Amino acid sequence: MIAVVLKETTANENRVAATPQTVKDLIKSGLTVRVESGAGEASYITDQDYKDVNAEIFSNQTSILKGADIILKVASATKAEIEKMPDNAAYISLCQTTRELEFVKLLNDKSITGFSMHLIPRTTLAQSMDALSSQANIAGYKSVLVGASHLPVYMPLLMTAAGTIPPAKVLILGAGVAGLQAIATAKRLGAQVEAFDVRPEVKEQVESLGAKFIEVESDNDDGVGKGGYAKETSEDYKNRQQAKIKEHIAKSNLVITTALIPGRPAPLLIPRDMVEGMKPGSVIIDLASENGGNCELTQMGELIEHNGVKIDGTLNFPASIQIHASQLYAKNISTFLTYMVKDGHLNLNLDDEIISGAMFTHNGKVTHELTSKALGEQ
Amino acid sequence: MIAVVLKETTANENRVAATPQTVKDLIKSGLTVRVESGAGEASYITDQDYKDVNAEIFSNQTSILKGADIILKVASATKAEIEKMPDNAAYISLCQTTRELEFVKLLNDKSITGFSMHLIPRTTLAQSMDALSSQANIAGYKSVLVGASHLPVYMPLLMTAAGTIPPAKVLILGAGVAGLQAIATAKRLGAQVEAFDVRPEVKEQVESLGAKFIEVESDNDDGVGKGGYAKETSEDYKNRQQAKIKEHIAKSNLVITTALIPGRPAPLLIPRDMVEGMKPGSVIIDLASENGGNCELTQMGELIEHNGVKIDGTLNFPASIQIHASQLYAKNISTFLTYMVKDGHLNLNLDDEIISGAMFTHNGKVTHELTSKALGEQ
Amino acid sequence: MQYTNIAYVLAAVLFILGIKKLSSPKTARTGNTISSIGMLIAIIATLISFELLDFKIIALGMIIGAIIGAIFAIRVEMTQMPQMVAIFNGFGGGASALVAAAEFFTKYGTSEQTMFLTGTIILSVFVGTLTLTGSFIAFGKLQGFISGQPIVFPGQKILNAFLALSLLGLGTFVTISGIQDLNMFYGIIIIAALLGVTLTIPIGGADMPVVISLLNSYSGIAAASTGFVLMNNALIISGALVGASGFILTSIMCKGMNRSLTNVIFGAVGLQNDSSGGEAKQINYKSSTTDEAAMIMDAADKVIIVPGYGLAVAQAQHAVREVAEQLEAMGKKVLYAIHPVAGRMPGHMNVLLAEANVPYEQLKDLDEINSEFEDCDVAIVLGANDVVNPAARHDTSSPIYGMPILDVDKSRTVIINKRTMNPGFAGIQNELFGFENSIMVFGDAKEMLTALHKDLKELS
Amino acid sequence: MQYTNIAYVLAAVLFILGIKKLSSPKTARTGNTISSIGMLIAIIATLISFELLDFKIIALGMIIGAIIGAIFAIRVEMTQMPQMVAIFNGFGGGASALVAAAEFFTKYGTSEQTMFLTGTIILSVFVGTLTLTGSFIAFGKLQGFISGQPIVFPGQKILNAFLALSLLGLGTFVTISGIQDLNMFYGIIIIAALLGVTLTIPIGGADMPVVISLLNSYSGIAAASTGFVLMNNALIISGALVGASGFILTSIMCKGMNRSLTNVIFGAVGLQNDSSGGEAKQINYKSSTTDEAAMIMDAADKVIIVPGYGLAVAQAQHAVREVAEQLEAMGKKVLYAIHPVAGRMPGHMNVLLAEANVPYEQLKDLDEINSEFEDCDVAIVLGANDVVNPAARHDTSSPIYGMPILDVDKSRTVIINKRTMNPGFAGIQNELFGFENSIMVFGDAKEMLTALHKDLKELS
Amino acid sequence: MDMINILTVLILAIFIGFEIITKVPPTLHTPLMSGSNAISGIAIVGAIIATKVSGEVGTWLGLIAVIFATINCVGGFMVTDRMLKMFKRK
Amino acid sequence: MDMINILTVLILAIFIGFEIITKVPPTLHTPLMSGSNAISGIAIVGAIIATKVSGEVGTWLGLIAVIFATINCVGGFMVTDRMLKMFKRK
Ligand SMILES: NC(=O)c1ccc[n+]([C@@H]2O[C@H](COP(=O)([O-])OP(=O)(O)OC[C@H]3O[C@@H](n4cnc5c(N)ncnc54)[C@H](OP(=O)(O)O)[C@@H]3O)[C@@H](O)[C@H]2O)c1
Ligand SMILES: NC(=O)c1ccc[n+]([C@@H]2O[C@H](COP(=O)([O-])OP(=O)(O)OC[C@H]3O[C@@H](n4cnc5c(N)ncnc54)[C@H](OP(=O)(O)O)[C@@H]3O)[C@@H](O)[C@H]2O)c1
Ligand SMILES: NC(=O)c1ccc[n+]([C@@H]2O[C@H](COP(=O)([O-])OP(=O)(O)OC[C@H]3O[C@@H](n4cnc5c(N)ncnc54)[C@H](O)[C@@H]3O)[C@@H](O)[C@H]2O)c1
Ligand SMILES: NC(=O)c1ccc[n+]([C@@H]2O[C@H](COP(=O)([O-])OP(=O)(O)OC[C@H]3O[C@@H](n4cnc5c(N)ncnc54)[C@H](O)[C@@H]3O)[C@@H](O)[C@H]2O)c1
Repeated sequence: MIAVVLKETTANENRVAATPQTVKDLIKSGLTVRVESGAGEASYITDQDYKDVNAEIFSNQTSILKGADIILKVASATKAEIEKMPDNAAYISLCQTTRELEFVKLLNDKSITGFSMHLIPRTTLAQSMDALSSQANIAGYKSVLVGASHLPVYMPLLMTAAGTIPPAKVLILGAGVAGLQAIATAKRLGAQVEAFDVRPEVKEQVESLGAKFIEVESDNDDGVGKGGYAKETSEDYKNRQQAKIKEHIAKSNLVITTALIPGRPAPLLIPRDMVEGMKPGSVIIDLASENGGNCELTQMGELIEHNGVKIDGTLNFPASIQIHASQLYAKNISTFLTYMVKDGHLNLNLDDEIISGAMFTHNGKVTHELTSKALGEQ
Repeated sequence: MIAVVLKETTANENRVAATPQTVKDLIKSGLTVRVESGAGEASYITDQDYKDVNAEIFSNQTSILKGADIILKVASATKAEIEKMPDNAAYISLCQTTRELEFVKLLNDKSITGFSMHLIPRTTLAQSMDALSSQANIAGYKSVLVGASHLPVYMPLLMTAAGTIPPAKVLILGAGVAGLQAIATAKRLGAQVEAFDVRPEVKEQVESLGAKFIEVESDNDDGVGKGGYAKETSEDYKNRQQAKIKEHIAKSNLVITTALIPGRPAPLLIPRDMVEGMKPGSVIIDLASENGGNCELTQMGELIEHNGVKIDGTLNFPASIQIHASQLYAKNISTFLTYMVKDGHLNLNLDDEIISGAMFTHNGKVTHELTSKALGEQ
Repeated sequence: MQYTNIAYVLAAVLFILGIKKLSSPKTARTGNTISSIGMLIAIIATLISFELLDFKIIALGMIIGAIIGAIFAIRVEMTQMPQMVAIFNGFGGGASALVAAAEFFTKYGTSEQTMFLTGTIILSVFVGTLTLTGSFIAFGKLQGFISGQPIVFPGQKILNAFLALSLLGLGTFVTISGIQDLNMFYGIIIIAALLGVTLTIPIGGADMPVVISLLNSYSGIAAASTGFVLMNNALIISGALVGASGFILTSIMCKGMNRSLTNVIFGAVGLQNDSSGGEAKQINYKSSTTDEAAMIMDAADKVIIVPGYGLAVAQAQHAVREVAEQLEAMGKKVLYAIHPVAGRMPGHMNVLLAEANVPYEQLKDLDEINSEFEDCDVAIVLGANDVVNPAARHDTSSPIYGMPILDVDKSRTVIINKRTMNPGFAGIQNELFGFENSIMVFGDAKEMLTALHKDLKELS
Repeated sequence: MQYTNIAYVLAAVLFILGIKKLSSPKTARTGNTISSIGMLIAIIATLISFELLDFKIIALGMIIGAIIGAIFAIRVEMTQMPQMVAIFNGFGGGASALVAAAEFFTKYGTSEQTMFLTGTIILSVFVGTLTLTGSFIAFGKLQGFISGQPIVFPGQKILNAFLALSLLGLGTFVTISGIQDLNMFYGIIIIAALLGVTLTIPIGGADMPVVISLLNSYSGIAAASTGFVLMNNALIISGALVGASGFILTSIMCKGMNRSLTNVIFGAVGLQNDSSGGEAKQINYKSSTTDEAAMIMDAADKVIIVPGYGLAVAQAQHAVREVAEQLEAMGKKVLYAIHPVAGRMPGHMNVLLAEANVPYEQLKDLDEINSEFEDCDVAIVLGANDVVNPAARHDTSSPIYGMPILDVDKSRTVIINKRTMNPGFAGIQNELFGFENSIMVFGDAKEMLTALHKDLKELS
Repeated sequence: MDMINILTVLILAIFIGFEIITKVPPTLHTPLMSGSNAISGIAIVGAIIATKVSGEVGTWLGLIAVIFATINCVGGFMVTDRMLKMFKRK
Repeated sequence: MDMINILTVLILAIFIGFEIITKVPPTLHTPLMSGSNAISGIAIVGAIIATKVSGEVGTWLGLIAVIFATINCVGGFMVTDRMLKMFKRK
């Protein structure tokens, strides 16, 4: 069975879907591995490095894809690439199927079995395949570095001969994987960190990193227990949440937003007026910009300034820590792949939660529900 | 007596020589303070902020300088500015008099008494006026943030489901103020930090920040005690130092160089071959680039890549943390100025080590020895 | 006579030293030897002093006793130690009672039967008999001859009170009036024997050690009062020593088990038995204190620390480093086992431990550490749960089946700290907690580690 | 007689309890009261038991003694306490010797003069007299009547050995042979008196406390042997108690001062006197241990921690946080005073303390903290030097004159930790170390703080 | 006087008993109990005396007492030693 | 027997003396010394007895001894108390 690692073509996509280490693992599990020449370059991996672990190097995309059984990528494949893929092949990348509908259709038209690393279920067992975690973790880390570099102020407290510098105030909205790592990194740099998330169990996790959790009083006058969570997203709760965030955001130097509800556009947490209530020189890093942004003013992929507040909508932070991002992503993919491979062949056990969960097209059908719903709505 | 705060005109110079707080202090010590309109803008200080503390705002440079007694700046004054200054006025900025000879001559021609914050002696007493310290400290901090942002790898150790990420290795060459702060910041981010400096007493200081000091064995076969320090800069010692640095540099992900000998061009610590011995994806931040750089390949003010190694020669890091840089610099200046002012007038006690130390022109003479030597050589 | 007494004083001094040394693990064995030498000296001195003793009878008695004692002591399994102590103790109490009784029969009706003598004899007989029967019941319970469960019946307390009061009344009456009737003396013996039974029977297995310790103290009192009967310094000092130290030991044990001493004395203990069972129905675990954990770690050469989410919740990163440093100062090898998914975000444990300045070299990831557990004396699991759940290895039905885990169960002893028996993130029970070599130490991780640190320091 | 003895036993028990309580700061005062009640009971019991006593003489003696004792006790200044203790102790030893002597003169030549009696009398007279003269010399040295410096002369040790041996020889001879000649008795007294002087005179002021403690132990021995003379339980028990506890206390003190006990007993101490002088010639400082520091801090309400470069060198950031947390757990207010140039780079202390997770709210900069020292009980300076040098305030010739400093000297007590008396960065001496309210605790900051933490825990 | 002395001795011994056990770790509770229990076998001294001084009844009661007390002593010390052996480091 | 008892008492008392002082903080050294020193004033009991039982010389030596011992007791206890007052928290 032949696995193909393509070179990424998207701008700034420095990652690669396999490293020499994972190529070794794949070969060990019975696959033949072809790598497109230059695929690892942006991650400082040479063709020779791949050759050393017995991968075959192809410089022509048409020939590398000929007879391919599984195609591995980071970003979604382009139309040109898909056209060169054999029918009924398998394909894995880190794609957001509910948004990239054109791409899904193209794959489906060729009856390609598509897997998205985005769709790997977040179960205990699948953690070593959870590319979302491994990449969001990098995003959280990097967002703080970038945010701190944007800031016109120091992060830590410093008492010096020329006066005392107070610590920067950092606010993290959404404390998933990215948010938690952002908290940890900002804490490391000495900032005063606060965080907010709608899931109440996150409070303990935020505090386990030494940061403060912003609590929005939940309605205990109009009935606790009446379906707890549902209640909490009530209009009233949302208003109180807004007020609370506004109050804290006005005092913050750096705001990092990571709020996301899977498969839906990012929730709007920072409307224009909140931005205008911030101090000049403050910075917002919107990690959700890819999904529309948590801030009203975010422009996807752009760094803008509004009333002295920098709003950074940079996409794809992980690609800027490419060596480790590639290493982790490749490991996620190879774990997933070897999990599916039995005796050198793909063993698509559709009862398996992980396999069926990650699959979005198969035998000419769109198997992922939300995606097919989105296609239908289109 | 009238003190004038000019707006900076150099590109990227976001700092300002006085903040509302220091304006207050100056007024309290009997001065009249004039601020050029927009001077604080880049540091997020509005004209109104200055007005609120009773500074006079002028939008015309000619009129603001008319009758000025002391002119305060960050970067060296331009020819145009100097021409508008009254003769015999006093002038303070953060200038490198041994290199900016044209500028010194212009001032001297107008009999202006020039002070450079660069020349404030590093005595215990003068520490609150030591702008070199306050700004170098920022440079050390920011250099790590920038370096970490350049890196294609994580700084801290992480053990995750997709594998273990080793901590980045950071090497600091020259452990003065900037170097020490760089060590502290890199440690905070979780890197493994090593440092080197020629001054042996620095070892303890490096270790007091939890980093490792790279020791170059000093010659004990060819006579210890025979004038210790002089001995250590011997050719032989230099060679051993080079070998040692080369060995460590090859393993480092991030190198930050801050080595400097006052009044001289920066020592060359990283020749081309060392750079070529580094791993692709490594980063060098050369804080000494202004003085010629500690790395042979550094290009002043530029970020270049050589064999996969990024070499950052960015100038003026402090100006990118402008709020705090201004705050500290302004405080340094105001402390120095109020130290010199008696009853609303400059009291130039030339026996005072700090005053005479910081002065470089006075009554039409270049009083700073190294500077007048440099002028003579020209 | 002079020399005998000097020998007695010497024996007493050796007993004092012996007990002192017994209270520290380092010197305990020496202490026991010292005490036994003291005993030998006392016996020899006694034998020599009474030249006309009937050596045959004495030798006979001592040989029989020694054989029985030795057989018991050698044969007994380690797990049966407590009941052994109980039964030996009973014999000691019995001996005191017998000696006093012998003296009673000799002096009975003679002019030597003073009030003081009668009083001390009765005290000695009463306490000795109570010790004898009480100890036997304790033995029976622990050995399984009698149900280990508390045996309770209505009116138990009233019965006890009645027995105690009648004993007191009878004793006082007999002492003051001088004994009129041998039946009264027998009555006292019978009531004391009964009281020994009724006081011990309601106590559950878990609380037995406290009771044995108390009975031990009683046998000291019996010996001391026999000493008064015979006006013998050796018995008085040693008995008082044992009585007092046993009493203190009892209260220390009570404190350790969160019981009040009066409860134990008045037989109200053991009504609830909390050392097994608990929230997790199927898992039968052993729970202990930080002192015990410290003792176990003191004896270890290699300790592996397994941090989990709970350590982060407790913000115990500094506390754990302190404990590790203490262990290293005690000459042990210390490693940290970092599971890739411990905590709630990738690298959670790294962030935590880096903050506390734990050296990177000590942190080992799953692959490196799993081979280290085999020759590890103690693995200490701090607020981790799923990442050490052996179900992942063998239970195909478990939601975590297939996840690589830290094989802490391979190490000699596993000490597990968490607050409750509640499950972790995956929401499943952890059979590890019930393993033979596992010990639970409940509590917040920070508090537990702080206490552990203190206890370790005391041992070093 | 029976009741008298019961009273004596009671008194002895009270003494035991009293001394026990004296060894913890919380109960010390109660302990002293308990002891004094014990004494009262013993005295009253004695007075009652000898019905035919000449009350007038006794009352006279007691009134005179009480007045003298009370006047001394009330008048004495706090700084003169040690010499007071010395002189009281001397009187106690003298009293024992006198009682023994009285008994000697009464029994001399009668049939009652047994070997035992003679032996105990001589022991009591010898030790009592030695205590008397030794204590007076100690008093004289501390009070300044005699030079506080060690007085040494050639052959001193030989003289001491000669005196001790002749005393031993004479005593043994007299005891065994029975006294032949009153002169021998006087001879013993004279030699003992001499020995008291020669043993004490070579000891320097700093070591005096150890000597006083030893003499205290001797006076207990004297009382105990007088007890044997009179066959009196009260004296025996109390004397033995004081003798033994005094001896232990002496060795504890020796350990605290890094002296060996034999050195003290054989008069070899005090030849080097390191508690003043040292490297820094002009500065006369007091040096102490962490126990003492812990005691002082225990009594404080507000503690300000002043970190400096030395704290960073020692990497003691975690240790200092632990101490601070312990202090807070003890209910004290704790602040950190951060001098802007402490350390070797701007913000050095911030980096350090942030690593140890010290809450930002506790860090106060110069302007905020300087007003806080006035009502601060203890300022503890950890490896800081220049930033607390008062010369910056007043000594215009100092290179640091004019630098704002932390006014630690305004707080009630300043505890300063550094390794030596060496100067800091600026290379100048620091007069603060010699201030009245300053105490130096030498050692590496991390080790010192670890020890301090332990000591604080023990107090709480 | 004799009586008083004996009482004094008793009281002092109790004091010592209270003092010498300060803070014993729980693992040592059982050995300590067992060890001090063996000491209460001092009743053997009384038993030996009883065989002689307490007449015929005494001899027999004394014999039983000797057996009992010996069991207590011998068994107690041995069992304690066995327990403590386990505490030895490997 | 009497002698032995007294010896026993002595030994036990010494033991207690050793036991009761465990770890005293240095600040308490002086008060502890002073307090136990006051107890050695128990010689007053001997002194009182001496005035009576030791004849004429005894009376006078005893009187001096009473004075001495009283100074020791009264002064010792008072001075200790004064010292300890200082330890009181404000
Ligand atoms: N690392 C990641 O990226 C990541 C992300 C998401 C989920 N997860 C999951 O999280 C789990 C991590 O495993 P784990 O073993 O670290 O944690 P865990 O299985 O969640 O167990 C943590 C245990 O700590 C105890 N605990 C909580 N607070 C405590 C305190 N203050 N003191 C002492 N104990 C305390 C809890 O028991 P008590 O309540 O009884 O005290 C709990 O059983 C795995 O299931 C993993 O799949 C990991
Ligand atoms: N902050 C800055 O930016 C900066 C930069 C350059 C210079 N300085 C200068 O540095 C000085 C800072 O003042 P400072 O009070 O922090 O430091 P300092 O005056 O240098 O005193 C530090 C003291 O710490 C002691 N020490 C060293 N190692 C120790 C250890 N392991 N344990 C305990 N004590 C130890 C040393 O005494 P022993 O050797 O006796 O132990 C020394 O006297 C000022 O003079 C300042 O002007 C500051
Ligand atoms: N820009 C990049 O380079 C990059 C890289 C990786 C991930 N990301 C993005 O970062 C974000 C976070 O990723 P993740 O893995 O941490 O996701 P996640 O699902 O783990 O975390 C999202 C968190 O947001 C919270 N949330 C949802 N609605 C909220 C609301 N209204 N208010 C507050 N909190 C709310 C959720 O409870 C959850 O904790 C996603 O948008 C992801 O696409 C960006
Ligand atoms: N780029 C910027 O934005 C920026 C801002 C501030 C300062 N700086 C520069 O940073 C540098 C350091 O500033 P600083 O205040 O820390 O200076 P400093 O004088 O305090 O430190 C320089 C250190 O370099 C050491 N050194 C000298 N020669 C060396 C050699 N051959 N090898 C190793 N070490 C050597 C010295 O011993 C000294 O410790 C200077 O070049 C300064 O101009 C740059």
